[in-house]
Amino acid sequence: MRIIEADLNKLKEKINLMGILTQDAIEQVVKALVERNTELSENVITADDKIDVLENEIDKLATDVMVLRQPAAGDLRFTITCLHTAGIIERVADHAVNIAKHIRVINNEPPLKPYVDLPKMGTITREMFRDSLQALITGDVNLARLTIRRDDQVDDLFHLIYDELLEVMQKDPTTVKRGSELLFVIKHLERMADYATNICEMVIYMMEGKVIKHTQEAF
Amino acid sequence: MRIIEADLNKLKEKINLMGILTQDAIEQVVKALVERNTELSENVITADDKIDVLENEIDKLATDVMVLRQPAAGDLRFTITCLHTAGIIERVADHAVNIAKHIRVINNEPPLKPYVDLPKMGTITREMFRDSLQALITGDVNLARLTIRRDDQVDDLFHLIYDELLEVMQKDPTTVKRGSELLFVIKHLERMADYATNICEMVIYMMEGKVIKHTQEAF
Amino acid sequence: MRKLIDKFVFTICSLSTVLVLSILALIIIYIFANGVLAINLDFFTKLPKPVGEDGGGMVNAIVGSIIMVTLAALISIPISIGAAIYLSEFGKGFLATIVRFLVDVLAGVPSIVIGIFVYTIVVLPMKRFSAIAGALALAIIMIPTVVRATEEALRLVPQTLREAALALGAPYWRVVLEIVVLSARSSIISGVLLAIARIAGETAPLLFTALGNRFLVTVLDRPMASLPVQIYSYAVSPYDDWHRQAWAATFSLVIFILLINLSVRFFFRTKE
Amino acid sequence: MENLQEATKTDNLILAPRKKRWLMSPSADKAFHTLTKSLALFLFTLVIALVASMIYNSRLSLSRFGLSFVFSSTWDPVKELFGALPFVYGTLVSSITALIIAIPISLGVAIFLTEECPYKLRPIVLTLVELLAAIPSVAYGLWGIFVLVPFMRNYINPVLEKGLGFLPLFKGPSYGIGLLTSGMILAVMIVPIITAISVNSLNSVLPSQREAALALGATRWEATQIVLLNARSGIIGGIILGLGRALGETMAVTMVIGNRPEISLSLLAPSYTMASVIANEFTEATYDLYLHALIEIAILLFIITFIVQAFAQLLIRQISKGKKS
Amino acid sequence: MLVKNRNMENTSLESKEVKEVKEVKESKENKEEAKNLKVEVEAENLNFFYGEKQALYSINLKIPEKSVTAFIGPSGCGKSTFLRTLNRMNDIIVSARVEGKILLNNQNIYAPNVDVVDLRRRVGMVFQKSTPFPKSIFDNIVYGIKINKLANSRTELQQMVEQALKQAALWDEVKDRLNDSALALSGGQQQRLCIARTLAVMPEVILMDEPCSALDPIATEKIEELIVELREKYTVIIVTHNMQQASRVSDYTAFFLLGQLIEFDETEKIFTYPKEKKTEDYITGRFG
Amino acid sequence: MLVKNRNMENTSLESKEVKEVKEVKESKENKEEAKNLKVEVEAENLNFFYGEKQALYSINLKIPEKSVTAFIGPSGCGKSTFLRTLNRMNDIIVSARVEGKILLNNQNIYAPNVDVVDLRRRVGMVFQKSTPFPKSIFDNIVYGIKINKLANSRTELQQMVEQALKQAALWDEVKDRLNDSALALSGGQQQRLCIARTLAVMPEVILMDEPCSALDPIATEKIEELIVELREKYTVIIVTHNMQQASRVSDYTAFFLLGQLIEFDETEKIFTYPKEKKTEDYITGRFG
Ligand SMILES: Nc1ncnc2c1ncn2[C@@H]1O[C@H](COP(=O)(O)OP(=O)(O)OP(=O)(O)O)[C@@H](O)[C@H]1O
Ligand SMILES: Nc1ncnc2c1ncn2[C@@H]1O[C@H](COP(=O)(O)OP(=O)(O)OP(=O)(O)O)[C@@H](O)[C@H]1O
Ligand SMILES: [Mg+2]
Ligand SMILES: [Mg+2]
Ligand SMILES: O=P([O-])([O-])[O-]
Repeated sequence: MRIIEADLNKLKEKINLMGILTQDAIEQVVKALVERNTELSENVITADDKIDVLENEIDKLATDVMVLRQPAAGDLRFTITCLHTAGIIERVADHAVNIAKHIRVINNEPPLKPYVDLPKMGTITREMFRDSLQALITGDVNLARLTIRRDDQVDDLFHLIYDELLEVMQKDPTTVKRGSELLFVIKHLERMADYATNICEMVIYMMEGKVIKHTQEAF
Repeated sequence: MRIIEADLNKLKEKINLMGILTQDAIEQVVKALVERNTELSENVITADDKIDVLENEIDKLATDVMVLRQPAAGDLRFTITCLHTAGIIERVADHAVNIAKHIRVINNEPPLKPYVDLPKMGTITREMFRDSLQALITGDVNLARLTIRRDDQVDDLFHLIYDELLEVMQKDPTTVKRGSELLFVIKHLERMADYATNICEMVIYMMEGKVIKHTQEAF
Repeated sequence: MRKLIDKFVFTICSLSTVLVLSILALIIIYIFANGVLAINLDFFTKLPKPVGEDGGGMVNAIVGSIIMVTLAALISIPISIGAAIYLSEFGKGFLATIVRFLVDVLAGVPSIVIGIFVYTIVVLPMKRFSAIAGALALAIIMIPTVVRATEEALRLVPQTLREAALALGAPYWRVVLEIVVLSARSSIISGVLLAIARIAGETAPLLFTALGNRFLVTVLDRPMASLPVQIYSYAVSPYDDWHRQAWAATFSLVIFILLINLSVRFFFRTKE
Repeated sequence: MENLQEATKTDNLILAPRKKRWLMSPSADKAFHTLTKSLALFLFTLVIALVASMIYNSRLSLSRFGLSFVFSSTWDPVKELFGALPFVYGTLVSSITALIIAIPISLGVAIFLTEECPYKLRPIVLTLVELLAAIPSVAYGLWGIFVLVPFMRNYINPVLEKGLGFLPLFKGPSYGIGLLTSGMILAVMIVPIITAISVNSLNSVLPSQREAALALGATRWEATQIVLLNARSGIIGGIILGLGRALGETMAVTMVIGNRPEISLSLLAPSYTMASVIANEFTEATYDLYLHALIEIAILLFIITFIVQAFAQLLIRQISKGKKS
Repeated sequence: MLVKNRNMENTSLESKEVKEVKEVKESKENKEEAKNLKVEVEAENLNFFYGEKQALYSINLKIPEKSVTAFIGPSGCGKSTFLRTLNRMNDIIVSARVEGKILLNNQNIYAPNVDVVDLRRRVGMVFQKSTPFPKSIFDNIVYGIKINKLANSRTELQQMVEQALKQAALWDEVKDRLNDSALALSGGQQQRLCIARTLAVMPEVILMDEPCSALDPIATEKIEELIVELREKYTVIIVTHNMQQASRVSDYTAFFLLGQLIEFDETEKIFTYPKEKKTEDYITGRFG
Repeated sequence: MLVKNRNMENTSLESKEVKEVKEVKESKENKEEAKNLKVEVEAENLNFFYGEKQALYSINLKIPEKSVTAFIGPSGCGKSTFLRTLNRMNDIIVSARVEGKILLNNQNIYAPNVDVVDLRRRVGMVFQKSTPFPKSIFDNIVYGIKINKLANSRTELQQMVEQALKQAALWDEVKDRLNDSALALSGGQQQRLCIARTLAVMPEVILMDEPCSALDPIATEKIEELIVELREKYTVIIVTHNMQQASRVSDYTAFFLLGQLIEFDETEKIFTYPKEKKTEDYITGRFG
């Protein structure tokens, strides 16, 4: 077996693990929000440490692979992708933690109104993230392209909920606090979806050597 | 001259340029906000393309250096730092663009009240960013450490303004729209300061080989 | 056990060396001891006395050897080096293989056979023994040594050196003469010197080519004396004084040959 | 200079080169090739002429005796009867005796020189051993006559006779001169040849071969065996070259072998070799048949050395071929 | 395609598999911790002289067992010299003189009563130019076994040969022609044969002096992979001029300069954050 | 310290300097665009035979002037053979036969009336093992100048020698001992001397066949830096076994396999995203 192979496999395992943990975090915060289960969201905050550790590990491993194994071509792009993706996943997890922190406040106040679009947005975001990671691990460019397209749905939902929330807050100033917190929550979800998109862009770079970030590529 | 030297210099030039452009963007949005100058903030949005292009260039260059020059030790850490920092700066610029977009709405509405803390927050954030880049370019670890400490000021200001805004919005529901936008603005500023902190962490990695991200290192 | 065998074998080897070196010492000491006792100025300046009379020298043989060896070198060196260049630079075809083989054969031919050959092609037609015949025989003996030394030396010059010179825009013949031969010069020179040392001591081929002469001659179509032949005939003679002279001649010949050998070794070998 | 660079860049230069001296042209290269080739051809002719001329000049003997020349043991110029067998026998036996003595000694010296000898002493010892080869054969002959022959007669041969006299090989009486003595002189003469070539081949074995064996836990002698195995082709070549030299050696042998055209099993008996009969009798050959018979012996000598030489070549080539593939 | 080839589709993203993956991770970490291995080779204040000339200056170094250590440094810095002190191969150099200690499993190999012949069996060595003996492939491997009398029967001998060739990843390529001359093998195969021959006498430490520098990249790669595998069972020490090679195969790296050991550390530390300025200058090519 | 050493403190972060920096950047880009250089060496459907054995199969390739091109590929794939067709060095191999064309500045060098001697002057060559002539340093450089009668006077000759040595970054090291034997130089210096000698006869193209494979890493580094500088004035083509070297010094890379040109592209493309599976396999070490 090529010497580098073991390292790449390790990298992949770690990215995968990090992805799974983060995906769990997203799922849990969304659930915590909908079911007003603060305990769940506190879990997410504690669990984040593991993800941070993993990011550092992946950073170090990828750097070591770079300098000790001199990867080229596909190996190189995979390593670079891991280096970038680890940072992205960590940020996604951070956003989940932030949501969890907002949930502390939100769940302390009376419920605003039954959430309809918010769970939907959460689900789509979680799915996008899951798919982006799936695309990364399996090198599935099609899935990556499909996932990138779904970002628009999240953006639309964001604006929908945003307007709705503003309306509620304007109508009833007592909801301003909860509303503002929720505003941040949806902002965080929106960012998560963006990051899923970034991961997909990295997948396309990894598989096709094309950089599509910042280029209005028509898929 | 070592072959890699030319590439590293080029990388540094590009990082520097990107930093300068982004710093300008921060300065301009803060100014646009304070002076209610929408034109200025629109500039920032258009200027962002250049930064995006630079990010791609640096990514490519750093990747090429990795695979074509096999850097080790200091050269390696510098290259890795560039790779990470380019992404960070781009995000900072993105946040500036986001602020600019919020300014569109804010400046369309009547002013909320004279900003006092907001310009202060903007200035500190801008300075932090400037210093982080300065630390990067000159390899100044002390400056990096000092800058990381200033993040607390920004966080404090964030909470101060946040509470203030909530109060205003609760008092006067007509300000909810402007208020929410401003909430996002300060969130963006707060994130920028975080990113400046990240850059400083990279500087410390670059100069001392220590990873302090996610480690509660006492400086 | 393994260690005992080890000790034993290496003791035997050291003893062999001691044996060979003592034989050398024995021979040299004998030649020197007898030679130093026998040698005097007359030996270098006088002609031999008639049979039975004591005294006299070997100036005829000394001059004869010098003449014939020089002549032989002059004949054989250009031919040998030219042929060696052909063998090393162009020598890929059938002709080269044959010539290389024949040179090896020639090197192995006993020198006395060469003498006979020259006898049949020079002495018989001329109907007399002559210095030129002797020189020719010595030249033929020299050729294979010089050809092989030169070819080997030229071959050792890396092919890339030739190509490097060609790549500077030099024609091939200049490359060979200026670069290749230059690079190999010390080995070529030492090959030539060793060959000269060898023919200086050759006796057998001169026995029936140059024969010998009691008088000092410098014309080339007459029989000519030479040191080795003179040594031989004096050695097998029954006269003590001739034995003494033979020792003196051997002493001077051996000194000359050893000097060439040693100088080649110290001036050319150490450089490499 | 820049002009030049410009000038050479103009494209038609390849097709129409600057006016050049003939010496830079391809025809100069051709001429050079032709010249060296003709010199090589000359060598070719020389060997052909050597064979042809000798055959022509032994025609009388060749036609008179035919093959029986080789197998007849009578050599009687007075009766005009010529048979070469005693000389062939003497030549072969003296040479083989020399080999038997020289091979172990040479290998011993070679191993000592490459394995044991202090590094600084090596070139000195090797030079000394090689000097033995430089000493002219007539000097050996002289030394043989005055030193070795009396020594053999007085010390060695009586001992051999006493101890091993029951073997036909060492049957007396002995006069000091004879096969054994000439074999010993020849051995001294070929030891440096075999040693030098063996040392050369041993030295050209990479030191890492020896070190590899040592690193597997071999003793020094076991490692040396590996080195010898590597150098075997060169060593065999050296031995055969030594044999060639011994076969053709004239003067030293002539002076100590006794010059008696008889075949005797005993090494202590006087004998005669092909080279020495030519050396001794050539100038005394009073009539053409005698002369031609001597030249025929020269042809025989030539053929024998040729066969040895060719055998050596084949052997060396075969071994080195096996190494390559 | 890169990713698909890696047989990783099974590690899907379903959460229920988290634990499984975590276990994998933990086992890896355990392994890494287990790297706190015992010291196999240790140099204590080692000085080395060629006659008057000092080639090594008070080297102190501890090499753990079952690891690959690379010696790097500019030409003439003493890498080979130090390597050869480890199996006393320098003993055969007349003018060489050693001061200080080399401990192999805590035994000073320069102690007076040490059996050098057996020491060299325990510390195998592979050279820059491959050194197959001019014998058959089979006999090459057998040589060391025979002189050390390691096999009791013909069958055992054959088993040992097979095992050595398998360990050196050469068995499949030569099993049908064990009686062919070893010289008929390609350069890379010859080198692996030499490794197999070394393995056959059951050494504890294997020294390699630029084992790939005479090979083409593909053969080099094979040897490098082999070295990485050998780590499982042997302590491997390798001299290399190729820093990339050091980085690829080694766990520890020692940097020598002018006969001094400048730095010894885990390879990744040396290559990402060397402590010494000189090391940094060397590996970033700022030298001379 | 890394950064401080780089003399970059002056590029501070003040906005007023933005324009200046931008200009730097633009000039760089212009330079990069200027890389659309004219083709200097071109192979058209080139086949090469050693006797019966075909060593190259219809090679088509265009190498731009003033660039460094690296030939990589496994041993025996025909890199050296192809390199040597470019100055007809293969002519001296008796059994060699060429089909197709090599165009140097659009002139077919295999046309019947080509002056091979002059062609070889225009296409210089540097070899794996350095090839100094056994003459003084000065005479080594002078040889080619004299043979080609490139200097008209003694002073001009001396100037040319100095210039060549300076170009080869050797002047400072040897200026005080021009009359010493070239064989007394170190391996790396000898190699630079050979490069200087080649430069002295004013070639257009310089071929190098593994010019560093016999050198230690520091000498290698120097030669590599030199090669990168030579690109300013010459078209350099280099055969290398060392992929890292190819990646460091070359603008273009050609990958050969079994006598075929598999891929030719900009070096960074070859190393980050090769088009051909075979190339990827080779450079990631998946071969064989
Ligand atoms: N047998 C010897 N006798 C004397 N000096 C020696 C001997 N072998 C090596 N040296 C010297 O000892 C020093 C160290 O040599 P060594 O071979 O250990 O260096 P190295 O680091 O292995 O170099 P390289 O990378 O060129 O193999 C050098 O200066 C060398 O000249
Ligand atoms: N003079 C020659 N005669 C016959 N065949 C040759 C000759 N030179 C090379 N070859 C064969 O031609 C093929 C290509 O050889 P070439 O030397 O060009 O390979 P290469 O790519 O340079 O290899 P390396 O990396 O080992 O130098 C090989 O199969 C080789 O065996
Ligand atoms: Mg070494
Ligand atoms: Mg080649
Ligand atoms: O992670 P972000 O703050 O850049 O969205």
